[in-house]
Amino acid sequence: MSLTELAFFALAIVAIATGLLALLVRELVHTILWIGIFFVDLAAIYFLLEAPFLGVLQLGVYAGAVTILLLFGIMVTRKRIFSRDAATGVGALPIALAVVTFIFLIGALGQLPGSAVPAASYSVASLSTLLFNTEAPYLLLLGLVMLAALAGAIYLVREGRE
Amino acid sequence: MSDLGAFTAFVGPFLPELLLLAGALVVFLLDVLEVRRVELNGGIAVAVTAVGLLLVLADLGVAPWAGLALIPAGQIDAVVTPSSAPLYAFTSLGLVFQLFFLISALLVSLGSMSRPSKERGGAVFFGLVLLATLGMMLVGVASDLLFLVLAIEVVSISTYLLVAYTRRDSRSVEAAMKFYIIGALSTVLSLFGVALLFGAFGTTNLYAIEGSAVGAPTLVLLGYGLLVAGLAFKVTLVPFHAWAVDVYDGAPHDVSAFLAGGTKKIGLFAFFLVFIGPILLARWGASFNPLGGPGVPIGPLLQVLLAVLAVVTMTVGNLLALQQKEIKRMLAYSSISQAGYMLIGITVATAPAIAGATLQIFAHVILTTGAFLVVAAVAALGIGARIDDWRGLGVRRPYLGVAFSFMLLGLAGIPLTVGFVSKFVLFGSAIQAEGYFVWLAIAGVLNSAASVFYYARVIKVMFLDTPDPTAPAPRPEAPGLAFQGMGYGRAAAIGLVAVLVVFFGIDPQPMLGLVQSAAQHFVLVGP
Amino acid sequence: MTGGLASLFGWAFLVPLLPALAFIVIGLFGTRLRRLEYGGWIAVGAAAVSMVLALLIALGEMASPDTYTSLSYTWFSLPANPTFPYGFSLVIGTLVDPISSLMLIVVTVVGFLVLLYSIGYMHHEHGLARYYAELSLFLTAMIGLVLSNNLLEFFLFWELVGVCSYFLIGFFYEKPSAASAAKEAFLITRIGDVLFLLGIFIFFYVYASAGPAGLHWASSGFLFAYGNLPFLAGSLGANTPLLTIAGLCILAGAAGKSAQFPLHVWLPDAMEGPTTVSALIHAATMVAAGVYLLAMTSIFLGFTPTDQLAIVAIGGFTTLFAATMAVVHTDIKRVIAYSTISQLGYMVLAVGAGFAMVGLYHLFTHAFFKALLFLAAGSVIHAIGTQDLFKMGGLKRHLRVTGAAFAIGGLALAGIPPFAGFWSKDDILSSVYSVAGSHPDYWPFLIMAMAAVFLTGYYIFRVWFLTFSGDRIRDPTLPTPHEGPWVMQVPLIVLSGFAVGAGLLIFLPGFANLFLLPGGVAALGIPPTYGTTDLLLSVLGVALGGGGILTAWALWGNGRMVELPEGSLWSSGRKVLLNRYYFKVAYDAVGAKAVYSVARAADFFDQFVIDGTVRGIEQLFSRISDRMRRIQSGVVSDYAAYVVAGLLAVFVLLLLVGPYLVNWVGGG
Amino acid sequence: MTTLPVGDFLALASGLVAISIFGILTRRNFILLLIALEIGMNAAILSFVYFAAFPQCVTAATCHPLTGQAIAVVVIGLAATEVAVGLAIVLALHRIRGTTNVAEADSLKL
Repeated sequence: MSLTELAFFALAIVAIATGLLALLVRELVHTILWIGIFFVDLAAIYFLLEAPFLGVLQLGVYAGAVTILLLFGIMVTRKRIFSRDAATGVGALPIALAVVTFIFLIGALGQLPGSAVPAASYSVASLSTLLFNTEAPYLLLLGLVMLAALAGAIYLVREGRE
Repeated sequence: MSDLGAFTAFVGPFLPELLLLAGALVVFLLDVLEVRRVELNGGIAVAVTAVGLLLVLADLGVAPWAGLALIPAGQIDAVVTPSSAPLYAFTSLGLVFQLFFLISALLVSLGSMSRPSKERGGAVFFGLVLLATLGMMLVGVASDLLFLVLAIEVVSISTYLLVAYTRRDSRSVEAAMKFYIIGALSTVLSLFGVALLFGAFGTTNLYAIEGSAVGAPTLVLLGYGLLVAGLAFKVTLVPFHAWAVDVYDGAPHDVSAFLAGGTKKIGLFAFFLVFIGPILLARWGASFNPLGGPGVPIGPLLQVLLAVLAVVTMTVGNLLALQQKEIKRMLAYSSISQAGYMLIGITVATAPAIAGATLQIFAHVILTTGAFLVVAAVAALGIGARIDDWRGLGVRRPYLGVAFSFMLLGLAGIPLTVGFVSKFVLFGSAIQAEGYFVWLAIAGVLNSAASVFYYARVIKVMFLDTPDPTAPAPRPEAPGLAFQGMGYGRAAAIGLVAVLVVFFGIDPQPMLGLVQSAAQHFVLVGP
Repeated sequence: MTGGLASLFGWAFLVPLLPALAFIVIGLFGTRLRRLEYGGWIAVGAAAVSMVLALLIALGEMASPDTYTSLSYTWFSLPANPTFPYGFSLVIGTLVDPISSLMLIVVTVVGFLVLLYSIGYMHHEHGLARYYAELSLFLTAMIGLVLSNNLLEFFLFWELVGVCSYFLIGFFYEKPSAASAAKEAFLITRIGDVLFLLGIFIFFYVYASAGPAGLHWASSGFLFAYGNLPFLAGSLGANTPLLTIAGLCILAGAAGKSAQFPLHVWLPDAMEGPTTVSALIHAATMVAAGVYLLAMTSIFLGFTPTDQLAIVAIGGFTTLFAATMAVVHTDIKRVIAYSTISQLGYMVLAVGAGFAMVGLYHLFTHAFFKALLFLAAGSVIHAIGTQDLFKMGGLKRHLRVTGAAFAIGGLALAGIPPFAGFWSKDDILSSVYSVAGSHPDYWPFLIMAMAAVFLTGYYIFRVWFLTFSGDRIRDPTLPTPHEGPWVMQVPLIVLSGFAVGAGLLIFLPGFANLFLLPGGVAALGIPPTYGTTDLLLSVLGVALGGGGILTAWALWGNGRMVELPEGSLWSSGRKVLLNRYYFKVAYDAVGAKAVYSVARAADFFDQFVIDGTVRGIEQLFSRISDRMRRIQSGVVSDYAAYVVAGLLAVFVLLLLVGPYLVNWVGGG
Repeated sequence: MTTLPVGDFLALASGLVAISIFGILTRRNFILLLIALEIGMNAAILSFVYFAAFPQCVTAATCHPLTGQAIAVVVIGLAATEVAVGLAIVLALHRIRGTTNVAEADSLKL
């Protein structure tokens, strides 16, 4: 087992564990903590896959912005920040559905041959050329998504006068 | 100068889309400038969609003003080599769908133009409708999976917020919440599906995908399976449909019209784009069978899957529609079952079937948009949402009653309405395709025969039943509005639908010609 | 002369168009046309012109019987090209041939007379504009059905006819029983309709995939005039399972419309509609459409032997089954309704045994005398305002025209020569008898039909004696009866004329041509047996019918009921008791309890088993639907679970089940 | 440079998707649902990044070795926008219903 694989395993186990913990802990603020670690862990995997720009982006957008956004969400909707979420019974059916999905995906995909060879010739410049040249329409579309989100979300959240 | 020429050549074909964007921005800008008049905002929306409609008609070359066409003739249905595969491409089928999307947006804008808006002159409403329409238009030109998903996302985000537009109404916000969660889950599924396909083919481009060989069939099949599930959310296929009923029910009526009549169709067009190609590519994965036994190609496998979904969807939708007591939920289930009919065309995937499904989609665009607009008009009159509350409506408000009857008859597929023509071509094409598709046609016919019952019941209630004398008198939302309390815009939109339903029911030939040539080109060169 | 009349065929589309125009005019302005009886006279006028045109067309057919595609219009089409290998087109139009012109006579004559009668009969009702509009629409649909030139067009009009029937049965919608009867009729006939549509599609598929070859119906497109796929009759005579299923589906459609066992339950309840509607729709025309369909199908598509036996069985059984129920009912309209079911059974029996022409012959004569019976009953109801037979009696002195008309109708129904029913019923019995030798399976059903002849004579004259004989009305609270206005009497007299003479028309030169299909019949080897009789069988038939009448006379004649103890019993406060009493008397007097126990059993079976099954199916559907409705819990997590479950189902279908399914269905 | 087998990687991606589904199906707090959705989104993003270096992409005529990463950048933006919209909806819901529990918002049913 190569060093890359070993590192990947470690990071993968952390990702799975923190992802599960984020959803299972009763204290919502702890959830934010775990999901923050989860995001950072994924950033590490990006670095491992030799996609450092994405790793940085992951750290900035997810571990930074999204986590803070979620924390704000909790703060605004709770009277006391450190209060426990009401216990919710977990039915057998949802767990079964999730597990079966997992088994299905693993069963169908786990045996695939081949492996990825991280790109040797990597530069942020070539990535940006790609993004702003041939794949510029993606960015334009993303801009439209954000425009709609901006206009609508502001309207929805604002304490508007009737 | 030449730069300008090149720029015009690049931007020109997108003039309708740019108009929509400009319209949305102007509406938002006016809101910021505190110019808040619903007639103005609605007028802008109606104007840009109407101009867009005329331009698309010109591009299709079917209008007298075809000289205005902005897309060079050679670019429509151009044969694309996989190696140069672009992110977007103009197909005549896509343009026909753009036409449908614009019709739906135009009807909705017209229908809500004179609604007594309490919320800042409806600026956000019309702005989001225009943005959503823009997203729909871009779905119409997509030829790349990620482009498609992003364009759908433009529509989704706009419509999540549109559903919550009446933000003080807890039903509206609750509907938005459900819509958002199921929608975001579907986005996750579609994106994961696109990622798997990207892994299998090394590209997200539809032309390039169809030009490649299948290396890892399981990856491809799981990718397509995830895409089916993700897109089925928009198309409201059973069992991905449950959100739709609650959302159509809880959303503001005009938004329900837009959702059921308009945005649902982008999912169907996405099905066209994504699945027709693989279905027609018989050579793909010719020996696939994970559990051993004789191998089968991927195309027929997808067909079987879609066939099952189609039959389940139409049957379950109809059975549930039979039971509904509320008009909006009845229409919602009816819309779900109609999606099953349309899926037949995609399953069969011959040119006649594509033409039939496209016609059926056209019929459904105008009929459903119109029907929900009638619901909106009736609600504005202060009449309740239960079918029983509509007793005697046809006698008291003949304009609404007659128009709604036309729409219901059209949905039921009664002759002399556009719904009959579309079902005839659709089911007929399935029979022509022979094999098990005949059973799809039979299932469709039986279902539409059964559906007549719940459509006819509403007509009977409106015209033959007398209103409950103990019910409180209706309290119109805005008593002063012209034209039986509807306002000119809404009355015009409803009247327009009723006229179109009958016009294309009696003389469907122009529509048939358009759809036939589009379907033909789609089969020959489409992605 | 011939050429002159045949050139009229091009105008055949006017026959349905005139009532359609009347429908539009009355629908739009009817409520303002108070002076024209809310549009009633417009409807009558349109129907009269249609009738004249129809009679002229029939005369033309008598002179030169043939099939004429008089109008054929390609409504819409997708032309064929490489990606549209067959193209698509829907051709609609009118088609005039001998049997459709025969049906035209029935529909327009009865339609006109019933509309005329309605002017007097319905005068006091509310919603007359709606009534006349719906009746005109019904006429349009029924004529359109008869003139259809392909099976799809036929089906569309067939559905429209059903919708009109639904609206007209529910005409008195304030009455809950009327509303529920309308719903029941709609639901039950829909079961038949859906199966019928399925049958059309299977036929279509079988013929379409059988490849090109040609018979003349293909060119005129009796099935779908559909792309360039020709449709052929007789090219697939084999008893394939698929064709048998298609035939059974068509039979189900016909049974639903023609109220044959076990889909007959709606017809007696449909009597909640106005009597005129019962006369036109539920006696003469719409219910006959099922027989017409069977006849058309048997001629142009052909039934397999299995289908034929099924049709014979259903028809033969229904004759007796319905007749036994007619024996016990005390409502004048319901007795006639059961009688209609029974008579339709005769027609179905004939068609099934391979004598479509004979079935149509009976359809023709039956339409007139059954409409006559209904209108006469309507005249009685109009005069005294009750439908209860045991309250009537002695009406012959007050209602001379009606009494005579009812008697003529009854004699025709009972099959007494020379009245109309004799000729056609005799033909049915003798023609079925003629093939019973080679089809021993048919024997029990022939015997049932013979037994029903006796019951027919009995029950219809039981009605006559209870209603008209005797010297006074049993229920003294009823008003003094008087005949209706001339608009009601004229139809009775005209229809009486038909009830006497319609059967004799067969001897009119050329009239027999209307039962002919040149080429078509000969090609299929169906012998034109009308007019041929087996003397012994005729005598037996008349004896049975006459015996029934005599039995009725012996039991009920001369108002025999009324000679029973009087006095306090007549007081109006004890009506309920009175009715029961008479019922009891009826039992004792009959003495032939056997008939009644059979009848009771049939009635019980009808009410609890058949009706119960229908209700049960209805409940099952609503229960399934209700269960599924509960899926819509309102909790979004559940919806997400459905999405995931759906995703898993997609995976299973694609990866595990799909390959087997694809191999099974043959890859499309 | 060493390589990473596709099976190993897909095991992680499948696990993340399954966790996401588990969260969406069982959690009732809207914020937790958002987090679950983000985990799913990250699985997709991760797949794009990984597959960018997968042989199929390397050999495909139209594929730039960085296409997958470019797509991932776009999808990260998309996911972040979705979270923002979700938060707007949760705030609106909280303002009206006083709760962020999605199971309590079930007035639309049957």
